[in-house]
Amino acid sequence: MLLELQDLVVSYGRIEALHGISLGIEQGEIVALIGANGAGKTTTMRAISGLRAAHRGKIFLEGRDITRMRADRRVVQGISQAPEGRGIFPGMTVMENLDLGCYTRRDAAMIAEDRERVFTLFPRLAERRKQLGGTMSGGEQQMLTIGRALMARPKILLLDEPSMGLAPMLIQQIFAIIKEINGQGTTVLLVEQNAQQALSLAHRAYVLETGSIVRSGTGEELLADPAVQEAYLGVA
Amino acid sequence: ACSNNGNGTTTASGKCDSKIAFFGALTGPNANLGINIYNGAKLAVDQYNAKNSNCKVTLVQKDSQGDEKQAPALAQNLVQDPKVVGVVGPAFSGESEAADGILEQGNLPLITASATNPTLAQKGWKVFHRMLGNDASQGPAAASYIKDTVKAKKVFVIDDTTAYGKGLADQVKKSLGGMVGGTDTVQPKQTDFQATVAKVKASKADAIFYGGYYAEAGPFVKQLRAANVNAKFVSDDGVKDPGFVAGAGKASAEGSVVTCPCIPGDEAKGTFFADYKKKFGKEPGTYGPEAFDSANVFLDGIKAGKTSRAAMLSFVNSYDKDGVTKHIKFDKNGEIAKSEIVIWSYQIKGGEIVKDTEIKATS
Amino acid sequence: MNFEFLFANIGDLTVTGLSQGAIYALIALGYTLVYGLLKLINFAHSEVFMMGTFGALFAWQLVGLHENNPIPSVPMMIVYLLVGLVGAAVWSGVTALAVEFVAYRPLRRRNAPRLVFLITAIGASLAISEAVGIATGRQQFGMPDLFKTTTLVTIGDAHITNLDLGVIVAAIVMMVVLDQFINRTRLGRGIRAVAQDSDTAALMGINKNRVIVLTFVLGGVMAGAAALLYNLKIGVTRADIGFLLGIKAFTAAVLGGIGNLRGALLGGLALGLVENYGSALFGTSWRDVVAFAVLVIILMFRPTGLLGESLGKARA
Amino acid sequence: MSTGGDAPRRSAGGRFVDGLRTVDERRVAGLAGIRSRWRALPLVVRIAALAAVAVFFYLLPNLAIPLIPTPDTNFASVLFTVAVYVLVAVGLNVVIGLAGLLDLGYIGFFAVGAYSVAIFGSPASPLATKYPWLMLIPIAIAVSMVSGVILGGPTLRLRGDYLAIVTLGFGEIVRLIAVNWSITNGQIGIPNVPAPPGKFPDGSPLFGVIDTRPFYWLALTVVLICMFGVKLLENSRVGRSWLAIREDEDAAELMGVPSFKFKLWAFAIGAGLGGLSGALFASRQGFINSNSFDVLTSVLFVAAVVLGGAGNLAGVTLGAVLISYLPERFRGAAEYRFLFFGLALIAIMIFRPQGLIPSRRRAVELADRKREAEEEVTAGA
Amino acid sequence: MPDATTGVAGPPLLEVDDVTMQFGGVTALDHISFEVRRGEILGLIGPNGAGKTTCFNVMTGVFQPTSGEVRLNGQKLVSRSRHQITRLGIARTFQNIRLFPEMTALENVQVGGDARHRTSVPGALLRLPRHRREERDGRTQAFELLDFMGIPHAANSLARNLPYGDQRRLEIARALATGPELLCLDEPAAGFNPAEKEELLALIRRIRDRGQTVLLIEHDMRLVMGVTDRIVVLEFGRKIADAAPAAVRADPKVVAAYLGVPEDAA
Ligand SMILES: Nc1ncnc2c1ncn2[C@@H]1O[C@H](COP(=O)(O)OP(=O)(O)OP(=O)(O)O)[C@@H](O)[C@H]1O
Ligand SMILES: Nc1ncnc2c1ncn2[C@@H]1O[C@H](COP(=O)(O)OP(=O)(O)OP(=O)(O)O)[C@@H](O)[C@H]1O
Ligand SMILES: CC(C)C[C@H](N)C(=O)O
Ligand SMILES: [Mg+2]
Ligand SMILES: [Mg+2]
Repeated sequence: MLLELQDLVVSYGRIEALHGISLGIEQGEIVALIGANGAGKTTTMRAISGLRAAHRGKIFLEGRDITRMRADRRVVQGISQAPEGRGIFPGMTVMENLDLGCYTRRDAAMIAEDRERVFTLFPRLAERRKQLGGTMSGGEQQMLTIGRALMARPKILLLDEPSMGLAPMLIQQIFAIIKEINGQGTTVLLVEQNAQQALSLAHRAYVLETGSIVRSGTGEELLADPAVQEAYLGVA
Repeated sequence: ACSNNGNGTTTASGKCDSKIAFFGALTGPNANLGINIYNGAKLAVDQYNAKNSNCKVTLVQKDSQGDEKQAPALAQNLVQDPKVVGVVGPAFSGESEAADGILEQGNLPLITASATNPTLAQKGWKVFHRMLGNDASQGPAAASYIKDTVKAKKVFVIDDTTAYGKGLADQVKKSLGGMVGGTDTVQPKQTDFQATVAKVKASKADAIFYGGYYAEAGPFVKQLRAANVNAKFVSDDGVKDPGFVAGAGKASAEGSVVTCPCIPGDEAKGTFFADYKKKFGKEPGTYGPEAFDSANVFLDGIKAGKTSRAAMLSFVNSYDKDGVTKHIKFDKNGEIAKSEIVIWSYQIKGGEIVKDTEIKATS
Repeated sequence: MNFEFLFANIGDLTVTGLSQGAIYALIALGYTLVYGLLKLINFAHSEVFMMGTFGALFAWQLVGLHENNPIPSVPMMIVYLLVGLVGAAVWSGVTALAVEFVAYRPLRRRNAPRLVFLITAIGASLAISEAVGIATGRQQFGMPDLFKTTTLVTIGDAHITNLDLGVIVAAIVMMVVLDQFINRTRLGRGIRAVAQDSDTAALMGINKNRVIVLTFVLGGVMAGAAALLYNLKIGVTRADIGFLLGIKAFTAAVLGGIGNLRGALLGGLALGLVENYGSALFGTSWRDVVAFAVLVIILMFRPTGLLGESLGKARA
Repeated sequence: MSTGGDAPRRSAGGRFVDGLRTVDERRVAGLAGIRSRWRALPLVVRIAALAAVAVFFYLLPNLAIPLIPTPDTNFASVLFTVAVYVLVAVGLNVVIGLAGLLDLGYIGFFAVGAYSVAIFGSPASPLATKYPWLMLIPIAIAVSMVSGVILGGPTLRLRGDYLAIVTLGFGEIVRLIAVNWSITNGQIGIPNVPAPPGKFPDGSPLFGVIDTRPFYWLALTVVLICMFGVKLLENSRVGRSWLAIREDEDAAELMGVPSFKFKLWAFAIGAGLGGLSGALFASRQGFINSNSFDVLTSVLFVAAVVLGGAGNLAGVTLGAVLISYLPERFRGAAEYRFLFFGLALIAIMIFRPQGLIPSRRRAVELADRKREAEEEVTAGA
Repeated sequence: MPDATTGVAGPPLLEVDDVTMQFGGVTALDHISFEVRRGEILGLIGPNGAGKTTCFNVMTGVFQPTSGEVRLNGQKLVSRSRHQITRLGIARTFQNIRLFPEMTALENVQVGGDARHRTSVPGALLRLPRHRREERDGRTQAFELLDFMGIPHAANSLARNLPYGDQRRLEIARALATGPELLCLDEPAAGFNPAEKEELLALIRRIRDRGQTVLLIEHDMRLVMGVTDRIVVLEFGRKIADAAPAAVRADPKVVAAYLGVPEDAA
């Protein structure tokens, strides 16, 4: 098991957002996490990356307990997150933002290569190397966030709604990219509102409802599940 | 302590609980000046209490830090305590401007041992008395020292904008007339005097008169000398303190001259000098003797049973007796007689302030 | 208005203005660094500086250099300068760290609103200057003379002394080094990342607290350097000198564009010049009025200072 | 332009008001039990309680309560100072707490008010007028408000901390003008500032130096009236606009809030109250000079507002009381009092970062954030 | 360029007339012209960075365009202040939510409503009748709008504590409170799941049915196609199409630039 959550409870002040969830991700998998607004998907991501403390429960990475590890240490251990919304550094250029993605890496040659790869994936970023992150359009910022997370060459990549705000064509592309990097050996935890696509892509998936996991299974299983279809796929 | 006695002017009930107050800086940048005065008064009170152990007098201290802002509240405080029948101070002219009007409203007699601004005596304050000559004497004396002893051709006059410094500098300017080759002001608490130094330098004056206190004069002289301005530095009683040498550094302070309407401690009559040295382990500083005299006037009053402010006031007004510094008798404005005014000059030599000569008062 | 005096002495006024401004600039760097990082006006920075002036003094006393000692030889002077610098930098740095640990870090833990930091900063500033005031009896302390001030070069009517030149060069060199550090190095990039979004910075693997500590130390060391130069130039120190100078330096930082290192230098030098010209023109007592009036006017036309913000957020 | 308002919906809205009350109560009760119980009391009871509190404050200088009175200074005088600080805090709270404009130079308005009374009222001033004290006060308020508008007009465009330094500069400029201008007489100052009129039957002045209670009562009355006025503004469109500007000025503008206008109002109202407090201060002090208006005092004003809880009247009142009372209470320990005061500022803020009595909205928010933060700490962040 | 040919035609409410917006070297809008007709729901779509949000920003006074003019009911908007533009009848939401986080939902909506109120400090101090009336009406209206948006339970919660979806709804309620003739929504469905998108679609129709005109930026094609009467397509700051949904969907330029594979999976 690459990453494992055991009975994780996270709360915001008095509001408990996760009521003890457990899930596991194997090396090389794409696991999707789906659920309605406010179900606690982002909270789960933040708990894994260390931005929110676990109230109770444990988090293991490669069998090691990282529950109390600082967020920046977890990056070194191989967890990289593309946060939801505008997680870019607004006052830094596109280039600087990307460079921060590999803050903990020191292999200059590989870094240059990875940068080229990101530029190939998102030519718009290459065009706007010198533009300040904060002045990029919503979708452009989303590209930057994903590109930056790729720069870390993580063991496990956490993607929080990567398709949000992207044009339809780009959404196709993003899912293709996820598949590709997974093919190269990166494990992916994917949060998506776009359940249809997420489930078709994922090896396995969990369904989160108001802070608890209510279902899990392979992507196909869940796609075929009538309850899931009704709630998340818009199949009336 | 919180009962509100509506009428502070009435006599205190008991006979042996009278207080006199010291009003001046005990902390703050110019504290040394206040402490000297406090010590002088303290010596008087302690001597009195030793002799009258059955009926002791308390010396209340009101530390104004020399700050006009704090003065009104302290004065109100004194006025509200009916046991206080006399005030030694306020020490500085600025705080006097702020406080004396309130003491006047409380009919609380004061004798300042140091506040030298001439106008203080002209505000119609019945409670005001001054144990020394004012700056209308000191100013001309300083001017004549600059003319006759320094033999300067061109004098740059600086003041610190306080009631005291400005008042005195104005007197000096008046007496110097055409010799004034430039003027400038500095602010209390200032430490950086580059701008003023530049002006002095550009003026090519050969003497400087500085009206103000030692806290600013010290670093000013230091910066002056660092900029290679070698004009003679002449200043006043506010600068007559070792704090000046400390601020300027021995080398820069060397040769500076200060004037003061105060007598050197060793010129005081009687055993004052020895008593003071014994009690405080050092020689009396500026205005120690004058403060001793001021306190003694009130102590004599208390001894004579004047325990109400009104009685004390008339007692002080009719006082006529020798003190250690002079013969004490106040005129109707609260000033001492012309003939009793002395102005001394002092020199900084080897880091010490040594007495120079007595300048004859000219005005 | 005394134009005659201004023009007659424009050269000297420029030189003293610049050296004055250089000290402002070095203190301003500390404000700008911390502001850029934490969006916090570190009011206590003035006290960090003040401690530096005492730090140098103590260091000198420790090696037996006292106020009234004769001027030392050149090699000894260099030694003393270094000793003073170390003393000032250490004291200032330690003070800066103490402020961070006592007054700011506990608040960050509690996610306190920004304004609250301002108040603890004020509290820290008051406490430090009062504590030093009590410890020193609120006395003034004179500095030993390390060298004789002499005019090195005269350009036109401007007399450039060894002191002025040293101060100006020191400030510029330090600013450039700091600027390179922040903009070129990996650690500097980390500082900027935390400045903009500390959560996301953690996701990049940046240790936020280490960055903050580093920044306070850097600011403290700059203030220490400023303190040494101040000691040489002004010659006395006192527990309460920080306040006014701190406000001036903060003004300089804002003038240049707070959060912008180059702005701090530019703002400092500009403020020094404006003050000197202004006091020549209107009289020394109007010096600060001129300085603040110019600040207001400049901000009216350039609402984010001469160079704008850069360490912190640009318009998002 | 139709936003609906037809009958069925209104009733729906009405039903919600009822439903909401329970929601609201539950939310508040968890944190601030007293507050919710207070709000649940009938209006009459609340008014009566407030009146009782007011009466208590009027009687305060006559009550012999242990420990509270100041041993080294006349208690009524201290109470007067406290009242002036409270007035300052009420005014500054409009600017900082409500409109979110960090004003570090509030002392400038205080000074303008004080000098207005002194310059136009003191016989020692070259511009002395014959106006009675009761005329001088509105003049002082008006002059201060005008100075607020003069300062605000060109500078309110500035964002957060740029505004802070500009206001601080303004405060210094006012002080330095007082230092340098012949009329204000610099360090030397202006004596004989007029006091309010009135005489005791025995002919001694009602507002004299010996019994300071009348001054205190006057100031207390002024404070109560001003608090009432500010409360009215707060609970209105004006207060809402200020909050919105504080939260997100750009968004507020885009929602139709004329932010400049309301910021200017906040400044003018704040300035007016600052001027009024300065005028009271000068009348009581009888003497003013430029020293009374330094930056440090200005900064302490801000501390009063934040310490108590910016945005909340009760909070800023408490803050002002502490800032002005503590140093007087411990005047005995003169050497150490500001050291302790500085340390106390740090300690209070660390233990109650939301202020002593936070505004309602902030109380909720901060309690949440604090818990979150504590959890982060346990996680070793 | 294909012109609009759809049925729901009213007089133009808003005219964007030859607007160009440049940021340094980037031309975000390049001589854009289109109009919004009274009573319609107009979609504004295009690839990321095409200039859609910039277009909103120019219309609402956030940016001054490099050149060109925007008119509402014939009145020029460029160089008017933002609050004036709002009062003239344009309201908007933001791509990245910008509520007043420390104010309650109710207060957020009331602020919007205040755009139509007149009384200021004197009125509030003296509690003039007009002021009382405005306060009362504003409050009632705010409750109604929260109700209308389906978030009445949120009225007394602080905006920052609301779930994402409710925040989006609250933003719309606040915008509606200003009483706009034209409501501009910037990706209101971002982060919504299909069911929620369905609700939103119904809601937008209801807003239109109340008589308000809607301009909608959205990347979700099912939503856009389902609700709009007409669509303007931007690419690289230029207008590449302006037609009915069906026509746009079939437009090869749009497919190439934006939709990609005709059958998208949204
Ligand atoms: N900072 C916060 N303060 C208080 N409550 C919060 C905070 N952030 C999230 N919550 C609450 O926690 C719950 C879970 O939120 P979370 O953001 O994890 O949901 P999500 O599944 O990511 O939803 P979305 O699809 O909207 O992104 C929600 O009820 C939300 O209101
Ligand atoms: N201040 C700015 N400086 C430089 N470029 C800018 C600035 N603001 C916007 N841009 C650029 O203008 C283009 C248009 O941006 P805009 O935000 O309007 O796009 P959009 O159509 O809303 O895209 P999205 O669908 O991704 O939100 C983008 O390429 C963006 O990077
Ligand atoms: C103690 C003295 C130096 C006071 C000074 N003579 C003054 O009038 O203020
Ligand atoms: Mg989420
Ligand atoms: Mg956009």
